[in-house]
Amino acid sequence: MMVVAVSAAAALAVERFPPPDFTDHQLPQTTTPHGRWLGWEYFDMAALAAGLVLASYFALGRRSRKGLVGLATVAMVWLGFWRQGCVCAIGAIQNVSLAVFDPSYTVPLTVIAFFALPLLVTLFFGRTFCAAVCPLGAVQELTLVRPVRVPGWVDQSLGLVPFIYLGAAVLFAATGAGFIICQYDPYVGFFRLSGNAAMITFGICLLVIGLFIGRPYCRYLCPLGAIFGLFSRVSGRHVRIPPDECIQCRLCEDACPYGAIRPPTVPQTPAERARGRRRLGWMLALAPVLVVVGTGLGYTLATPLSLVHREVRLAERMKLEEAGKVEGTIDASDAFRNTGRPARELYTEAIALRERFAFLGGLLGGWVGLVIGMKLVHLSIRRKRDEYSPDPAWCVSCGRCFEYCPSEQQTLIQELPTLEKSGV
Amino acid sequence: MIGIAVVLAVAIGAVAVSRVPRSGDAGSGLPQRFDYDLKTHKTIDPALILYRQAGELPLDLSASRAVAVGPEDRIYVAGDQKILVFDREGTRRSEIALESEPRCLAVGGAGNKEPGRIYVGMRDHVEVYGPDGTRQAVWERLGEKAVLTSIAVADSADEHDIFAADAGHRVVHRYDPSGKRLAEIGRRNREQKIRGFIIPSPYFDLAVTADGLLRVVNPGMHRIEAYTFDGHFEEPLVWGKASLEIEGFCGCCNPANMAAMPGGGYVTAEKGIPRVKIYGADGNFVGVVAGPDVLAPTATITEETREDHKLEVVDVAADSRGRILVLDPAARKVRIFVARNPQMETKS
Amino acid sequence: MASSSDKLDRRQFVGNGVRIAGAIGLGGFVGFLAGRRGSADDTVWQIDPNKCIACGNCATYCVLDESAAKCVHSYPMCGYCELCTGYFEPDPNDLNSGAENQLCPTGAIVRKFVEEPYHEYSIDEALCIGCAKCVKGCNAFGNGSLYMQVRHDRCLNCNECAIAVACPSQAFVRVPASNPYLLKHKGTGA
Amino acid sequence: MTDTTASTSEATAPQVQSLYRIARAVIAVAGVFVVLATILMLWDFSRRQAKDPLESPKYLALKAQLAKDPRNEQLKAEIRELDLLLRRQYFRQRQFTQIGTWLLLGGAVVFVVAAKTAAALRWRPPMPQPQPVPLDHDATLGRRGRWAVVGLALVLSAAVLVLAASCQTELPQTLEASGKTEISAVNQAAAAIPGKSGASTPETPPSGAADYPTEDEMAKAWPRFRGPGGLGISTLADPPTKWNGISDEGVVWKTAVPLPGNNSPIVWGNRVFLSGATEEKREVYCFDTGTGELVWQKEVPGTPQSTAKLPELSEDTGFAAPTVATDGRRAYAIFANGDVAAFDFAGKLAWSRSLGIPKNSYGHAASLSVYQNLLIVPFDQGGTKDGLSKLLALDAATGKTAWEAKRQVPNSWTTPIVIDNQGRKQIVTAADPWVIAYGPADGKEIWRAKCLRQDVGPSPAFGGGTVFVANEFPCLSAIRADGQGDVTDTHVLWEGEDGLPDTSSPLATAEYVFLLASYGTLTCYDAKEGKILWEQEFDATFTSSPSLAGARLYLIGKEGKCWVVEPGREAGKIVAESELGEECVTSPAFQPGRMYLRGKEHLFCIGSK
Repeated sequence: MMVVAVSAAAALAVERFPPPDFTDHQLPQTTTPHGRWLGWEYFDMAALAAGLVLASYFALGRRSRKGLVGLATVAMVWLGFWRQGCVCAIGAIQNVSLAVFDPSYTVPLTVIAFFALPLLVTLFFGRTFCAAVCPLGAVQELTLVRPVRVPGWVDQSLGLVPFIYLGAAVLFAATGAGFIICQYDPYVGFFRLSGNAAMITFGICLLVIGLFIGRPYCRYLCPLGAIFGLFSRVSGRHVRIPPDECIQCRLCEDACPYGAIRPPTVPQTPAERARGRRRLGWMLALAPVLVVVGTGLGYTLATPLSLVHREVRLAERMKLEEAGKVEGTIDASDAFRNTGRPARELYTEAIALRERFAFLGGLLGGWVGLVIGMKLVHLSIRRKRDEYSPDPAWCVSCGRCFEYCPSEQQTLIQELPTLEKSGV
Repeated sequence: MIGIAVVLAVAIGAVAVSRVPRSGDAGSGLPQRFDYDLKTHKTIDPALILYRQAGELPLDLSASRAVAVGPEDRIYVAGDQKILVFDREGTRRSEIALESEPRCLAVGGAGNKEPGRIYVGMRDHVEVYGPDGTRQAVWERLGEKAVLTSIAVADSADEHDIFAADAGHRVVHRYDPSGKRLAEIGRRNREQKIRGFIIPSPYFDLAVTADGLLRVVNPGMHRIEAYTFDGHFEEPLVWGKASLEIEGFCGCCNPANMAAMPGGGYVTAEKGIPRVKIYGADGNFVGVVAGPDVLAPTATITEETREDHKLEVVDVAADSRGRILVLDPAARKVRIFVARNPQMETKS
Repeated sequence: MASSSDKLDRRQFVGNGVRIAGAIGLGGFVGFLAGRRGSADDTVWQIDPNKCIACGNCATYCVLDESAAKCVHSYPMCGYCELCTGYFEPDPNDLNSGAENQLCPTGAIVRKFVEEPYHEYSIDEALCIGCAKCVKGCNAFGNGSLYMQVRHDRCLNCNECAIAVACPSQAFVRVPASNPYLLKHKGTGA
Repeated sequence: MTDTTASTSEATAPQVQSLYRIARAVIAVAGVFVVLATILMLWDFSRRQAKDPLESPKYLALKAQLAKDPRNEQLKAEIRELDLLLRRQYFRQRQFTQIGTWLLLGGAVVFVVAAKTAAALRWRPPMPQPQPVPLDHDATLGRRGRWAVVGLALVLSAAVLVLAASCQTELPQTLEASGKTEISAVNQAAAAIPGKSGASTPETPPSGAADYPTEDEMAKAWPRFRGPGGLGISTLADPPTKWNGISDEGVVWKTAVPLPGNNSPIVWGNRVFLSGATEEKREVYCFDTGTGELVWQKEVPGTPQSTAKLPELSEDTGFAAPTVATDGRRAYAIFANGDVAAFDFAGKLAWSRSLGIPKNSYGHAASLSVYQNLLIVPFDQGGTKDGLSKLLALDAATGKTAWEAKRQVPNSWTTPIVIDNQGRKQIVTAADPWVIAYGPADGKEIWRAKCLRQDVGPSPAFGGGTVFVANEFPCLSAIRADGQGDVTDTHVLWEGEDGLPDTSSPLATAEYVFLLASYGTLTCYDAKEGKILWEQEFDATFTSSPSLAGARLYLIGKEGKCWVVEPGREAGKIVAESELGEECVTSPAFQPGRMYLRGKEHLFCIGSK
């Protein structure tokens, strides 16, 4: 765990040798410039709440793509470039996990707000947070130039990666091994205009991909998106493509760059239905098997997973140095030796940690197995759809499809005079 | 075209992600000019090492402060809240409990009026104990600022005064055996060409040499100064220079400790790069007793930040047989060194 | 028709139930988190000087091009030495401020004569890049009055500090934001 | 509607065309700029990595030259000039990066805007082709999707196997459990002393390789809450019976204790230890047994976490309710905020650590005890479901956790006792609902019994091979201590329901069990059968636990009234009644001829002068 033992108070006991007697010279004070005013946090929270309300209003009430784009730009500038990527709803998952498992960790209020408010809104209105409040989403939304359609099967399979990422992030955060979502945040270097070279390169690559493939991070990586997808499925008032009734004109079929629009279903023959039911039965039976297999596989990952933890890495390094399998020492092993702590203690701790990671690796593997199993089940269930509608798990409420819909155009034209009058 | 771009970006991105540093194990990557390297100065030419360790006395002290030699070469170690007494063979003889933490001590030698009388320097005062360990006197307190770091006793037939080095006031106090403070020595004085003691840290040692002079370390100037007991500065007898080289004193302020050798000459102990060296009576470098390889086996310890910034500084003493006693607080022991070449003992 | 609208109603009812349960669950979780954090101060990153080994990682691992961790000086601990091992090269040619004698590669330490024989050393923060070379020099021989601190006017307070990840001695700790420095001379009465 | 779109696009077609051309041109220019700038920046970055100006070989060469020729003034001037140049270059490079980044960002924005404009201008309205037969989109997606998911699963499994196989580890599976533990250099030195020095002085206890007190030493002292083992029994004392804290009759000395604390005194040799704390600080005190002088008073360092907020507690408990423990080497203290510290007898802080602020509704109150080289820390907290409760054993010398036993119990306020049942050592704990015995060496559970309920305050007692636990609810239980596993149904000998205590712990001998209820009733049970032998009322409320010294019971009332009772089979005979003169909620410590008692403000040493 990340229990920090600061011996600041222990310094009290140290007796200091007096500085020289100067005839007339005042000792300067060490300056302690303060950081950001803490009150800004409340501003951030208020801004978040306002952003969520506005985004939901633009997506569901006004059905205004322009409003969403404008809001996304503001979010990108405010949360991205101004606040430099921290605080972030995606990263908040880790703080929350750490807070659950380590009572000594103080989770900031802003983090709680950034974790809970978007989830709450998603539960009722779908992923409007993704549409226009998340700075990462905004960057991708605004840099999508030439959308290329990705085959549905790619979405279905790669769409599982966020769940795996989520499991790993929670695992590492809860064990105090690190915040991997933050370490591998591709856009934060872009917001700060600095960062380490590898991450900047990764960011550039994702931006380039994002020119053609809509929201690559949101769709194939974002762990929060995975949770949002689940929440959004039950959202009561999700974005609809036609404002009222679908006339099945098929104009919106290709409108979505994120592959979220599902066409109406066609009726099946009884034979097909029977086959489908049998298949579903098989998939349901397969799911527990996958969980067991996943658990087993995850269990074998104890060593690689535990190596993410600094304590284990250090113990491993010390052992290598002891065995003479590596040349020289590193700062961390030197620092450890200088503390005078017996190495055995470190090894005991590291072995205990590894055992813990074996257990947690099993859990992670089981989770991945469960996710895959559920996906297979999900892909085998047929739901009836009468009109073109967005898949709530995939739809980020970006509002692109609105203008494709002739019904929408109709309403717009009807509303035009009133709008002009009201000066919009 | 787009496909190629995407695939390329995915590939580069994957490589980039795999290269993200997950720990600082690779080091800071700063150029060589940013290294602070004392390695070359820590290795000592083996030919210069004239002593070898012949034994050691383990100490059950969590903080040991000073070592001294008394009559019959008894060894006295002060630390925690006690003084441990060993005989010349290293057998523990007795233990004197103290009421506060000692900083330094000196023992009346065989030539003294009261041989075996123990003078213990606490932070701000001196306490006197009889050879049997009974407390005989507590001398006046020297005030808030005082930090006593060393005591020496004059052993000649007609002089029995006691000198205490006060690092806080940056001066040496002279006492008579009854504890009366007679004078202060070494205060800055332009006429007498006394620059004053420059003491940046609480290491300030002195010794009485056989020639009847008081030798005081001026650590900030990296030299050993000579004073008569009356406080007259003997400028020509000053010796010592600042250098990382083996014949000089390293760092900002050294030597930290010093003792007079029986046949004339000095043994000095430095902090920073812990090394114990022998100098002749006129300050010429003779050789090395022990270096960092013995006294700081954890190679990097000295350059790195330490808890509370407590430097483990060694103290030294020499007995009548020319053995050198090195108090190694980090290892919690007194190391006993003897000359490799028996001729050395008489020569130096 | 009636049955289908019934079905719809039932669906809506179940949906509402799920949503309200979700909201209550989320609220409970937030309550738990808020209860756990209590009224504690938010935290910021700081270097525990007692653990810092002055490795230099602060200079290069910070997400900022110019690190937020810099050297600070605790004046009451300083010996005001003429030969400062935090300012001068290990074996200086001469005790003056010539570039050939200076330890700091960016020349960020200012040496000022106070009075015979004392000199005061201070850090020019605009030039300091946080390499901690002087910290090593000061610790090796001196009083340890030069040490590293995160400067909060620069620090972005990242969720997970990149230097903390790279710190070999786990010297980076979260401290209360209301008291964001771990100064060495604090409370010593020196 | 289609008409309007068509007409507008036609009308503005030339305009659109030219706009599109401009956008194309801008894309080309911005694109080239961005690509070039990116390449330039990356190149600059790699150059900076590889060849920092400060790394200049020329500079290093000049310095080396100066080292050989230290008096060469011209060389010095050259170095200074070059140094200035290099530093300028260094900072210029940084600036270059910064400006470059902004330019790059600007270029990227222009590129994206232009590209989006161009894309918008080129946008063709969708023209869905007629579908003769509606496609079964879902079936296709389902089929391909399933295969893709299976593919992903296979790739993942392969990756896992490769990762697991390629990851080498040097760490053994377990550390061989050998007696010859690596001890650090420091310990080695300390351990080597007796052999070298031969003689040991009376002040330092003889220390072998394992540095902990013998059982005899522990039995002679009063090393923890309720004395040796925590049983509340002193066998060797001829304690005083009569005193008066106001007139100082029978009081050897009394000394004011600086900070408040509801903990009891402990004694080792000529030292008495107490702790005290307020919201701001936590301290440990050492008194001289002879004079009562406060020998030292040390503050326990906190951590930012342990002092960030105040622990939840009630006034009856306070910030320093747990009693200090000692092993003759160090004194150990724990406080309501979970800070633990060890001081040696000279008052030097040996170690300190924070266990985290316990979740405890009345404030942490369970006391410490020492078993051999282990410091036993009961740390029950929160509710049963929180899973936070545990029993810790810390290495007494370093404070490192030696073992830890998780406990499925909520917060409790009892102090475990360390008992020896026919050679088998056990730590017996009491909480709601389990009474659990652990092996002291490894923390392995030995037996458990379900006997208690609600907020458990009284600590267990032990006598005649039987453990006694009681709480105000539901009962007093006698449990044979030789069980294994869950012994609720097999080893509970009897239960008693009268005179149950709220905070005072029971006192047990082989023959009797005494309960002291907070409302003033002393109840004597037969230890074997559980029959009530007699009851006696006292006009006082009791928080302090009863003690047995010699053959007499000592009862300390909360208001300061004290009774000495000689128990018998038929009744208890009041031998003496005394007045302490101040409130007292703690339990006394006994030493030959002496009794130490902490009142609200003073530490009393009672005995003949």
